[in-house]
Amino acid sequence: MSLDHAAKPAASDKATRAGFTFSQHMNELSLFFAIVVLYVIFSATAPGFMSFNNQVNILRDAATIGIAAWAVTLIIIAGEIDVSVGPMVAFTSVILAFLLQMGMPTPVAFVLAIALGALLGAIPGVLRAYFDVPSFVGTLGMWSALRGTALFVTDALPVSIGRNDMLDALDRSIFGIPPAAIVMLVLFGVFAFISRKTAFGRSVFAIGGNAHAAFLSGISVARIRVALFAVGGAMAAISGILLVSRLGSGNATAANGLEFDVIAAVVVGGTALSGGRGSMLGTLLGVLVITLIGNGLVLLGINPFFQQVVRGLIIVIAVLANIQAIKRSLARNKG
Amino acid sequence: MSLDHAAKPAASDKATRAGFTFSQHMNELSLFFAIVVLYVIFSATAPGFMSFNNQVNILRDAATIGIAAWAVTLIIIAGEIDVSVGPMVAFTSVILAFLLQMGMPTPVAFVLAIALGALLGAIPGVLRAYFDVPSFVGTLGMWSALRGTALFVTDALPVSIGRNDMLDALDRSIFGIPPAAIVMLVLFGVFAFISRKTAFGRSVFAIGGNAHAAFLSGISVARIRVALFAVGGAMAAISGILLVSRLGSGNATAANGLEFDVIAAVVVGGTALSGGRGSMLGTLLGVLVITLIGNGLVLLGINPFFQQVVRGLIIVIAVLANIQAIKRSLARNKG
Amino acid sequence: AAQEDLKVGAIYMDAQGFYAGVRKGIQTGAGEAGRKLDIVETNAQGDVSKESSFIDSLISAGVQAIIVSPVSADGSYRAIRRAHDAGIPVVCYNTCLNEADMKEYVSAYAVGDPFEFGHKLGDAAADYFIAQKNDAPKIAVLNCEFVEVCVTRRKGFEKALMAKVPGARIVANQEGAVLDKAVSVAGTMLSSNPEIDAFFGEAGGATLGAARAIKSQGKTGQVVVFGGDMTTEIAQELADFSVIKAVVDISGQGLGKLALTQAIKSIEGQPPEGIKVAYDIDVYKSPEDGKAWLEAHADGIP
Amino acid sequence: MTATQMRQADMTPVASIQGCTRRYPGVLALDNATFEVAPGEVRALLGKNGAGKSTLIRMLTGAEIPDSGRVLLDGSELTHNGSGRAQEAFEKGVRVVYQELSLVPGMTLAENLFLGRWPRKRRVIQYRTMEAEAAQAMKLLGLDLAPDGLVAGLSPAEQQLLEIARAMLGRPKLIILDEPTSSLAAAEAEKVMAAVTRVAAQGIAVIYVSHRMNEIRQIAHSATIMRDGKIIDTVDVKGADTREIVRLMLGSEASQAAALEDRSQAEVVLEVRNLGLAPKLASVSFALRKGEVLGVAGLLGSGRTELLQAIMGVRRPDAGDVLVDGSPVRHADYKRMLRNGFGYTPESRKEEGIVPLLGVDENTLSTNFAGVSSNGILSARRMAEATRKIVDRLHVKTARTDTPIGTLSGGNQQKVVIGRWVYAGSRVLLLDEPTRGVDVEAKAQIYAIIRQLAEEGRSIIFVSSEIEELPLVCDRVLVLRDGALQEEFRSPNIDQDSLMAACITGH
Ligand SMILES: Nc1ncnc2c1ncn2[C@@H]1O[C@H](COP(=O)(O)OP(=O)(O)OP(=O)(O)O)[C@@H](O)[C@H]1O
Ligand SMILES: Nc1ncnc2c1ncn2[C@@H]1O[C@H](COP(=O)(O)OP(=O)(O)OP(=O)(O)O)[C@@H](O)[C@H]1O
Ligand SMILES: [Mg+2]
Ligand SMILES: [Mg+2]
Repeated sequence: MSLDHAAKPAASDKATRAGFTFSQHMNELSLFFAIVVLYVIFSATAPGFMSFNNQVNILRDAATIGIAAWAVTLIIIAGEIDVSVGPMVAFTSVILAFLLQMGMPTPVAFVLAIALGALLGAIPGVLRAYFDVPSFVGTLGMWSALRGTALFVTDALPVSIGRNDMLDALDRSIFGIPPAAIVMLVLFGVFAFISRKTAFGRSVFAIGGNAHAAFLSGISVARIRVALFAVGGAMAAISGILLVSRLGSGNATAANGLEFDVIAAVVVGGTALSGGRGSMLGTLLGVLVITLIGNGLVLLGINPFFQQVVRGLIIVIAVLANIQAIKRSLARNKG
Repeated sequence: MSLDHAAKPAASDKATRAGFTFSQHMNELSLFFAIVVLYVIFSATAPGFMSFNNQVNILRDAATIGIAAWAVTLIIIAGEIDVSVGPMVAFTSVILAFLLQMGMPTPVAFVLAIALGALLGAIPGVLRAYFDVPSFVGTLGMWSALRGTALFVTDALPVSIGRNDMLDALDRSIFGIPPAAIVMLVLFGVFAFISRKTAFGRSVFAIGGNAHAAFLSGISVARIRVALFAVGGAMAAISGILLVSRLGSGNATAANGLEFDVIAAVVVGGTALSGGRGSMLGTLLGVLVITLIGNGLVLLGINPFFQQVVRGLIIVIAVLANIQAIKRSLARNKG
Repeated sequence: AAQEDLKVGAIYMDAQGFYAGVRKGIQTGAGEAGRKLDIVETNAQGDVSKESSFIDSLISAGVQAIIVSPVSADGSYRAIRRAHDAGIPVVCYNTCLNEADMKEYVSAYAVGDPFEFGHKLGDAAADYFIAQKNDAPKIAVLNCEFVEVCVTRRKGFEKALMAKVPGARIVANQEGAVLDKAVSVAGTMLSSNPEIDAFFGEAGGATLGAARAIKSQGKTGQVVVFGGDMTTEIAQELADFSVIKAVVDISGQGLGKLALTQAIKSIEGQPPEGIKVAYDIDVYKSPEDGKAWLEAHADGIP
Repeated sequence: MTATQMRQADMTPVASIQGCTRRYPGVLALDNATFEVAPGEVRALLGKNGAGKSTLIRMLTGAEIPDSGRVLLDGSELTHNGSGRAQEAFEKGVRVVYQELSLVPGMTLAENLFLGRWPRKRRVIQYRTMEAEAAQAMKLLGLDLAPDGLVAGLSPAEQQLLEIARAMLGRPKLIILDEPTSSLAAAEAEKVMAAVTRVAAQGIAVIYVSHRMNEIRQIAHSATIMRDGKIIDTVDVKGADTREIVRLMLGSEASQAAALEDRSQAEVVLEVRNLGLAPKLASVSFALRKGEVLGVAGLLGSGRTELLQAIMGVRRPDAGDVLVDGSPVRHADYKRMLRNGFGYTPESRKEEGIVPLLGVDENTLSTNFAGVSSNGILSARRMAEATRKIVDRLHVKTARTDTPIGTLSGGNQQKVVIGRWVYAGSRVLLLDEPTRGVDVEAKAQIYAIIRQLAEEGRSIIFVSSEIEELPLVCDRVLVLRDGALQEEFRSPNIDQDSLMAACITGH
């Protein structure tokens, strides 16, 4: 098997792509199936799982991962990676809280926080696009620097924002649905549209599939790379805003390890780390899988340390299953 | 600049290779220079920095990062990545402590711990080599699963080993030099030799440079990939043993974020994340840079959170400088 | 005593706001010491191996005493022993080594006893339930049990509560020490166990997280919170008194100051008898207590 | 007056390069070159590997800036000195089809045709319009493909035609094709050439780079010959004879191929019986004798690569047997075939043949590191000696044995790839397109090497898409068509025309 693989990249690559549409849907179908199975298992075993309240909780938790995951999906499709999501969320939450403490009008503070997120996100983008620093290195640097700065300026203490009607409203459910979930779903629509119907989105696929060809046909590869990371920073900032609304304060220690969940969701959703392939719908399903598992295990009262083990296994198994499904569908196509 | 780069990968690749030997040494020279500068700065500003004791400390700290970094260098040269180092060290330290608690003879326990490390390390290797699961995903899964398991079985409590002469000896300096440092330097010699003078080492470079070509010229690509990750696990286990000797217990929470330092050291040392290029000497210098900075900042009493910021910046700057040095040396060649 | 310059190393356990209080306490203490006193500080990030390497660095830096909150009672003794062997007095605060090692290697231990910590809160909770005439309250725990003190806190809490309200039961125990995680986990617990009467938050993040989750699920008045660690927001919640009913707290600043005093004394060769120096554990049980705390800690540092 | 001179006399050139020089580290890739091309003209660009053809082209496309000299398009000079230059050239009507395919396999034909220039209405891509236009553009070149299919599903020829179709969009003035047929078999190349003729008929200038003389004769009006970065001469194709052109390219006479002898009596080393590999191979049977060079001809996609890979165990055949020295190989895998004394060189040198960053020595010796190590330790001295032997024997042009192979020319790289099996002592060599993208001189050397290896008693299977070279090297040629070997030609009765006919029968 490995032999087959190592031997003919050209051929199997081509074949993979030929079976692309089908296997892509294979992947989404199997994720959908996994979600159904999780629902059946948890509603049978985990008390309170199916309650309306808990479903709302799931949506709210999904928003934390999802909003950042939409942007990271595009980043990974373009063949890059972003490991700085968690610290970026925490950092912008702290900055937002400071801005509000300084008495800035809330909408202005929101805009500033998002702009700052985009600006900071753009740094590893610029390093990648114009200085050839791999995005893993650039975002790893940001990961350390942002978390450090946030802790440094706050002394790890929460930055309280006091009473703030607008932020309180963001945490109050509308017809039972938390605004965070609505924001997530709206942004999902926007990203799904961008990735399929706009020049920007298609350019991202082109860059991930063949950056050289994309450059030769006049796509501004460098500018799009910078834009992608800026969008990633902006999405993290939006998560940061929602975090502040949920916690009532800016927290330098929050969103710890969020990048792990985000990348896991994207990868479980079938986006290839090698770039050029992936879908927003897959990521949405991936986010749901990760969130459902987290929620169900807590409800079942599973030892929290053991939950980490389960999450590690799930990621590997999901990716393994996805790859096997693609291979099998190819074999079937071929026969 | 970006144009030049994206436009003629083949051409600029060629050029890179021509200037390769030179720029490789450029990188090592500039790291060496950075180390000298750090020594000058810290001995002028940080009290106690130049004391014999502190130099020994630096060596001991370097051992923690270094031993794992030797193996990770090979893994990255082969075009893969290993993000599971920290949890692997913690996990094997816990297992070793359990084995000793059970009354197993110390040397046997050592061998078993190393074997277990190799076996666990081989799992993402097998997933990569035979099932095409990217090593980032496989080791990310291990990262979560190993840390979780270690915490789960120990309840996050240290596993005491009681009195153990052999382990105590491992923590006692020989002519002032800590055994950990000796182990590190011996292993450095072994790995430098392997990487340059053995078929295995050269095959690693060949696989990282072009896996298909390596396969077609008869190199056992899959087996070498598995072996690499097994070696990575074994090295982490050796770090785990030294950790137990230093702390007197197995600790599930130890070596937190070690993978960050290890990858940073390798990357700062000039090994390319894209594979095929790198050197053990570079990694040795990278390990020293990372360790020196950590040590000096503590001695200077810099705010611990701010140290994180500095580390993030250092990594990015080192990689950036390395890439610019290569570019500049090429430009000079041209003139 | 001769007023020569001093240099003291301080290690904070991890990134929690509590240690910011300790830090401020140590720094004000240093300012008030009446002589030049350098503090070399660092953060172990909850990792024994980092802690061990930091202690070695501090020894090299030539500090005359080390103030540390050891990450682990059994896991941290080697490094502390090295400091002790190098003739540097070690002062524990908040956490320390196990009894035997402590007696041997530690010169002073500034402590608000974690068992006592839990016990006082358990007591306050019991009083509340008795007043509510609830003789079988169901309690959910949001823990920080990846550090050992938190386990001790829970044991103290359970002991005191069961002594007065034998029908009380712990129905869930999940990790939730960091605020965002605590909110999410508490929310999940509330939906799975609608009959929960109260949360016990073992640390500040857990306490506040439980309170936020209750408010955002509209369960104010049905579920209450007892928790540890005062912060500005917890004090505000307590002052509001709708959800948080009692908070126990060891003042970080006070503890830091105490630890520094003990360090100076140890350097001067006057370590305390019996090593342990108790620091008062404060219980805040009323809205007035909350307001008073807010006034006393206007800068928000606990 | 020649045809070329006539064209140039009465029309302003579409593009002209005036005294351009471009230097790379250690190489003068373009040396004071002056070059012009007129509307409607098909200009061939000839030269050995590394002569500077691609560099000249990059001047015209604005992908690079000359160190000195001027580039004029449509009468005005290119002015940008940064990333805008390529766009400027594009706007002046220069289109290029690069040597490497520049398509995105995971996207549709239509998306690739309009790559980066997708038709939009209020920022939304109009897939309907785009696909309709794509279908039309492809029809112009006689391509009948679904515009919403993925490029990954196309054959190499179709991909190449798609690139030409892309170049045709939006009123181009000059189309440059850099070795468009190097990975195509003769019949596919015909399609490309037909397309080129159609393009030129519309008054568009075409620059056509190729190593294949007969293609050039067929479509080009004139040919510019380059050597060592210099423009040597521009000749009228009709007037010049091939030997003269080759002499200009090489600066010396081309060598002659060796005479061939019949090997039909020697023992059989490899026998293939009813080998099947769906969907390409149905039932292939043949025998290979000791010291024999066996050519395999066929159209692109006829399954020659699969045949070699199935024999080598790189792919698992669905049916049939492979016999080595008369005994069947069970569960063939690649390693086992290597141990049986087989060697295989893949068709794509860059992707599967070489490790560019490693030296010539390691690229050669990786087939058997044990041969140059003692006690598991590689000996630098023995490595250098063993490599030197191979390098000398196969006339690889390299200064040192540890020069990174990526810096060598294509022909020399190919010699190393063959050389590694000579070093390993393989007695059966399966060579897949060993002369692809290799210049005339290196080709001749490779033929000579193959003949010499056969003399020594090695057996060779030689797969090539260039029909004209098969008679020069092979003792016997088999034609692969419709999944089976259909016809056999024996030396000296191998002639190009009947081979060609045999390949395309039924198509
Ligand atoms: N970007 C570059 N950096 C360094 N050297 C280069 C670069 N591009 C080309 N060269 C060198 O310049 C010379 C001319 O190269 P060019 O690609 O123009 O040749 P070519 O005639 O197109 O050859 P081929 O037939 O192999 O395509 C060669 O020696 C090549 O190695
Ligand atoms: N239509 C196609 N779909 C998928 N893969 C293809 C297609 N055409 C060619 N390939 C792949 O391209 C490579 C070369 O083509 P193929 O093997 O089909 O023909 P061949 O006769 O061996 O080619 P060549 O004439 O180049 O030797 C093979 O690895 C094959 O799998
Ligand atoms: Mg070329
Ligand atoms: Mg082929």
